[in-house]
Amino acid sequence: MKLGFYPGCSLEGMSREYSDSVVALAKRFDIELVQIPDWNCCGATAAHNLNKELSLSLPARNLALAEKEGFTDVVVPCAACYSRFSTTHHELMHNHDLRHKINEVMEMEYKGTINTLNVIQFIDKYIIDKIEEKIVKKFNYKAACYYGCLLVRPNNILGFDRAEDPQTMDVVMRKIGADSIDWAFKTECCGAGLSVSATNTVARLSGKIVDDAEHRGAEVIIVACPMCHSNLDMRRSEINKYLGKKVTTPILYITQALGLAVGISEKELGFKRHFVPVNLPIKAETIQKEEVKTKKVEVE
Amino acid sequence: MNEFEPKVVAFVCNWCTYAGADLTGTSRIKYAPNVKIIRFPCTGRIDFMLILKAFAKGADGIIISGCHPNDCHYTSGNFHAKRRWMVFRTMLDFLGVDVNRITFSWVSAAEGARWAEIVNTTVDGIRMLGPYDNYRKMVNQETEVNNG
Amino acid sequence: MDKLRQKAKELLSNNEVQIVVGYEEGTAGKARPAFISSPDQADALIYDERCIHNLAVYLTQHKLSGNTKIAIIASFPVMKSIITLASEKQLDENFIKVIGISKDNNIIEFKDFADIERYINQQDLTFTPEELALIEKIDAMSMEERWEYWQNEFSRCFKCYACRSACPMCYCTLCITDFNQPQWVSVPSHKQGNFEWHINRAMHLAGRCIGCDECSRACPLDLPINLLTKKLSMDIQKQFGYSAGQSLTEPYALSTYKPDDKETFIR
Amino acid sequence: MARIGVFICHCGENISATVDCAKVAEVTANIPGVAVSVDYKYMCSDPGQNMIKEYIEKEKLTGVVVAACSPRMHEPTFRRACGEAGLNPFLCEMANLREHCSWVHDKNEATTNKAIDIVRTLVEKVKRNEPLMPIKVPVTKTALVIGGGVAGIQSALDIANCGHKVIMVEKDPSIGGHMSQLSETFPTLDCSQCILTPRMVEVAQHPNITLYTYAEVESLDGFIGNFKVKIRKKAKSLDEKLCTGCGLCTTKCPAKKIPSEFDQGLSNRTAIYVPFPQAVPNKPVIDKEHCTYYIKGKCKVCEIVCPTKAIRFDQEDEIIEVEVGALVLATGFDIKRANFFPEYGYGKYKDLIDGLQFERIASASGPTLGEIRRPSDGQIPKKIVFLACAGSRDPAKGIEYCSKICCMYTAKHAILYKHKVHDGTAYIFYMDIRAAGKNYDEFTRRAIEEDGAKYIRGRVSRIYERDGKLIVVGADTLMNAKTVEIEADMVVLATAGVASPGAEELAQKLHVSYDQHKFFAEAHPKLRPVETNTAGIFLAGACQNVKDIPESVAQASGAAVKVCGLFSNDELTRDPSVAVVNRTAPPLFSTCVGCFLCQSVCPYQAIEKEEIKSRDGKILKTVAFINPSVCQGCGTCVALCRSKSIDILGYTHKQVYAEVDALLNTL
Repeated sequence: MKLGFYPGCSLEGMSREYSDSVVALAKRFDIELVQIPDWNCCGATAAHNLNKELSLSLPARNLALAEKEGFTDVVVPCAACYSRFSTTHHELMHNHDLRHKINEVMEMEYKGTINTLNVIQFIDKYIIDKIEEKIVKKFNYKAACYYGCLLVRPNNILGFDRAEDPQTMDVVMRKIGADSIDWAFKTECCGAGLSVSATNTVARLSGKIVDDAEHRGAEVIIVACPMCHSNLDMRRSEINKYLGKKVTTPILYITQALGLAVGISEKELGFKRHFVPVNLPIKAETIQKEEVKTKKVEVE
Repeated sequence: MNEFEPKVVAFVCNWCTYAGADLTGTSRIKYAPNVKIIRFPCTGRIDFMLILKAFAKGADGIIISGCHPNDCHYTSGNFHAKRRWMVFRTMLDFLGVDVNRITFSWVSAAEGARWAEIVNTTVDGIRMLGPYDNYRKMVNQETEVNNG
Repeated sequence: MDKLRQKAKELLSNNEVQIVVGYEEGTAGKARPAFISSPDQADALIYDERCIHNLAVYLTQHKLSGNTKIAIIASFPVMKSIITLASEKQLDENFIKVIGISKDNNIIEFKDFADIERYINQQDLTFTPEELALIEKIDAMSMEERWEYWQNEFSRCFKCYACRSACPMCYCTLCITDFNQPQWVSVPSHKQGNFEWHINRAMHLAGRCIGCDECSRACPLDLPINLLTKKLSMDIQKQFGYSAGQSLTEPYALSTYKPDDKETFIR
Repeated sequence: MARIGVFICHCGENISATVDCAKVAEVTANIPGVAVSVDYKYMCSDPGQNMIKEYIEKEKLTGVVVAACSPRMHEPTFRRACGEAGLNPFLCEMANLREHCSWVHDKNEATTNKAIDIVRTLVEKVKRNEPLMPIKVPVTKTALVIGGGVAGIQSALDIANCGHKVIMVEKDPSIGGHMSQLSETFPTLDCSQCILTPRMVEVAQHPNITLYTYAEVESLDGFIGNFKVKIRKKAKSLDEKLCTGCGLCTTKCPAKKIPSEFDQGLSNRTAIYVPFPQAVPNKPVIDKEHCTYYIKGKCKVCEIVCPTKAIRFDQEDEIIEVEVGALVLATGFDIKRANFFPEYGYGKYKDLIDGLQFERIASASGPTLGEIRRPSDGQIPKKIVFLACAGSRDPAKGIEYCSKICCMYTAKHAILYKHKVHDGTAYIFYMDIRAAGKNYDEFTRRAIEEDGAKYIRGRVSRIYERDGKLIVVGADTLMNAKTVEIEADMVVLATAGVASPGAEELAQKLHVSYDQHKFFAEAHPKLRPVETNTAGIFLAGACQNVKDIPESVAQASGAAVKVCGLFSNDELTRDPSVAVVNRTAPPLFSTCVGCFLCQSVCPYQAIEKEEIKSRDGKILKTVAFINPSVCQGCGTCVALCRSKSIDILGYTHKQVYAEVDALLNTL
């Protein structure tokens, strides 16, 4: 099966491991993620603070391109891109004049047939049902699922999960054997774009997140957004400075966690690119694929 | 070449939709002036022949609206009306009448904004469909008695 | 056939009824309705596949109804018509004797209307493949095609109202076509007038038509107007699970409702 | 030849701003049959009405069209005026130029043309109007009050004291409503029950009041002055005549772990129970859902211990039918619970409670006997946070409106807390302090100044539990939106007030309209705040929108006056637009063929058989007859009748046909 794929800047740059793990995971389930040809920047946080038309035209062009390629589902792993894509689709579908205007601006027509999927939705739709039989190593860790802001907000536009206390990621994680904990910072702000400009703010915001997760005994924090990842991972030294203690809880992309579970190598998943070393305690109970298969047969 | 302005007649019940349309007014929500309202005590009172007459007299579209199920001021008028419309709509469709020119809706006394929305979408819809020439042709043709 | 005549004779001679409504030889090898008022005329009675007129139409005519007791030769459609008329309080059970004719041409004695109701419900009441095909043919057309099709058909109608006179369910003493305050149906038989008339006829028979097709048979121009009522009968049966001519007690489909009637078009 | 007068109202600027009234007058003057067409600034004013009257006399008008506001607004006004001028009121119609034209369209030709068309339509209708005579119907001088809260109690007592019979229906085992749950009341801090219970007792003892507790309205038929109500008396499993209310059964009942509704789940009750000590009537009911006997088929302890043998396990619900002339709806309100707030933990934190629960905790008769102790461990909270506007004024929560009572009761809570926990700190997050009311602002000032409640203007984004504390994260908008974090021992949400659970269903049973929030709708937001759109049914208290006690009581008395006003007549005049079966010359007599298919469409069973007999009594024809005092004029039979033998006065075939004609002829 072929699905549309929009990596966006982060996944090409600092979060290449995210991109790699998404693609690798998809491949494991015989799904080919095909990049939208000639895709451009989604505008992210910058554009819509400056110029509405621009902030809509940029994603609209990508959507139109995807449409032209004949895709219906497009996987957009970066939460910011996902948010811009969804918002654009929503705005254009609810305002005909605007749609015409934007179509003129980009000299292409977006009909509105594209269905943007964030990584969790992608997993939920194409992978989760088939995952059990592919698990080779249970991901049996205490995990804190961190959704951040853009994955579930604005809820009325995304219509994805519960804005305040989302669950989809937790469900996925439990499927692969994780014990996803109930904690308070699932959707708190990590500092996002301030990552570079106001590191101390990021340290404070992300610090609280990391601290609460650790406080509640999480062995790993699971994310689905490059921004969240870099703030919780790359800014760990600042975080630790703010917290005045050394927190070593690693940050994994959900696709990396799933990747591990279905036996994709750490190398392939790009663990080495993390700042906080990912050395999860070795826990026993590794199942052989065959066993699973035979088990299945018995069941049937 | 002046643009086509749809003529739309609305048959509404006094207790819900008429009151709803009043609320549209009191809330100063604007809508297309193409629609003109005729007031009935209840949707149950609306005779299917009036719909044909409206078309015959030159309407391009028709709105029929009353109380939401269970909200009928007369408890069941709208339920009876609903059945009638179901049958009548089948009839019109079978005869090749464009049923998309008839909007059936429930609009309560509290749904002023909704009334405006119903009117506007209907008028837009009719504007796209254009004037109801088929019916006009049928009405305007010379009397011709054909002896088989 | 002799049985039939025999029956008629005895009914008339012991004055159980004053008139027997049945069929007799008509012109051009056709059968026509017969009104037998004395035993010696009874031999004129016939019954065969040519006897297709829905005799029930005569039951509501003032000339006949009243104090005269009538016996009627009832084919299956006639029985259904009788049930519908009775459910609409148009027939007095004490004045009508129904001599049923089964599909295989045997005489059936009916005690009362309830008896007929019982008999009807033992028969196969589903629409025939032929009937369904006819409707499907039109349903398959595009809206424009349907419009053209009917406009064509109606353009030939010249409002002789034979369809009205032939239909047992069209028993109004003053039809709305006779009103001019207001003028519900335009008088001339131009397309609009015809269109309005046929819609009215169909809507007034919606859920009441028992499907004898007498209307189109009576039509001098063979307009397929029976399809209009048939379409509605099918629709009403599908939507509300009700069909005419099968129950004396069940309320009329359009004068009752279920809160959960499923429609798809109301906003 | 018709002589119609057309009177076009400017409604100040409301119509004339977008509609060229002069032009409308000019054009409509030329409509055949129009004798005079004039426009004027305020038709509904005295001069305006007098002008109409003068023209009626001067021009010998046979009909009047007033082109002004909605007929739902002023039709009675102008019909009365016409009546006074000797013209049958029903020869007057209104063309709705304001709500349906000037207010919803821009100023341009199209709008004026539409106005003209509307007037023309109504002119054509009026030409065909018939003079009608109002129908007189008797009035049953008994009122039904639904709901036994403070509003219902007030209405019932007022009506009863005017000498009319009152039937009160309360769904719970006791009357008293929410007010009986409150600790103290603002702004005077007097004990809620102390002022309420005497009234409750008065209701129970009043000779004119029949009280049905543990009962609900099953159905309503009829119309103003002549309602028929079916009431379901739920089985109490008790013979009330024998029961002395000694309460022995409630002490012996083995099923003791049922969360008490009265204490908002903060304490437990038994399966056979009296909701609270001062309950009226003070006799127990058995809660079948939780009673061991009804569940397992054995127990009957209460029956054994009952000294008067009053327990009746075999008792069944009883449906009684009463006839009343008017209804007062006083079904009150409900509040959102903590589980409505995902950002505050979906109600999973024990020490995060709602306002009503705090009332119970603060109440001397409550689960903690008035000591402020937190539910989880019974500790006395040293830091308590109150959230005003929890859900209210929050479109994201679907509740745009202000719940109105929260600002005041939150201030009260803070005061009560400080009076009981002197070394404690009370924080209050608020949006605005809305304390409009006699001595209200003084009260909130007192909370701030005397009792030192710490008011923080800002909202709370999240509350989560950590190490036995509730971490409240909010913003202080007066400290340029600085984030505030408070480690609280207990949090009280002043949750939004909402319509009571059964409101929609009841509204549908009674055919009264309700708003999008399921609060019952008043007939006019300003001028008819206690009437509903259904004649003879009135509103009292929080079932219309959340109200505090003084407001509820005031409206309750208002509703009572409306009822008494209605009962001051022996007869009512009813709108004569009812359905009639036509009559024609013999031998037809009527075009009705007597198929009686119309009988089953009539929602009011108003259609009967009528036999037309000859002089010698011979039945010539059986036709339908519609009882005018039962018919409500919906017209469903009219549209059903194939032979068009039924017509509805005021909306006759001729009239509506002419309307369609006129409306489109010129479009």
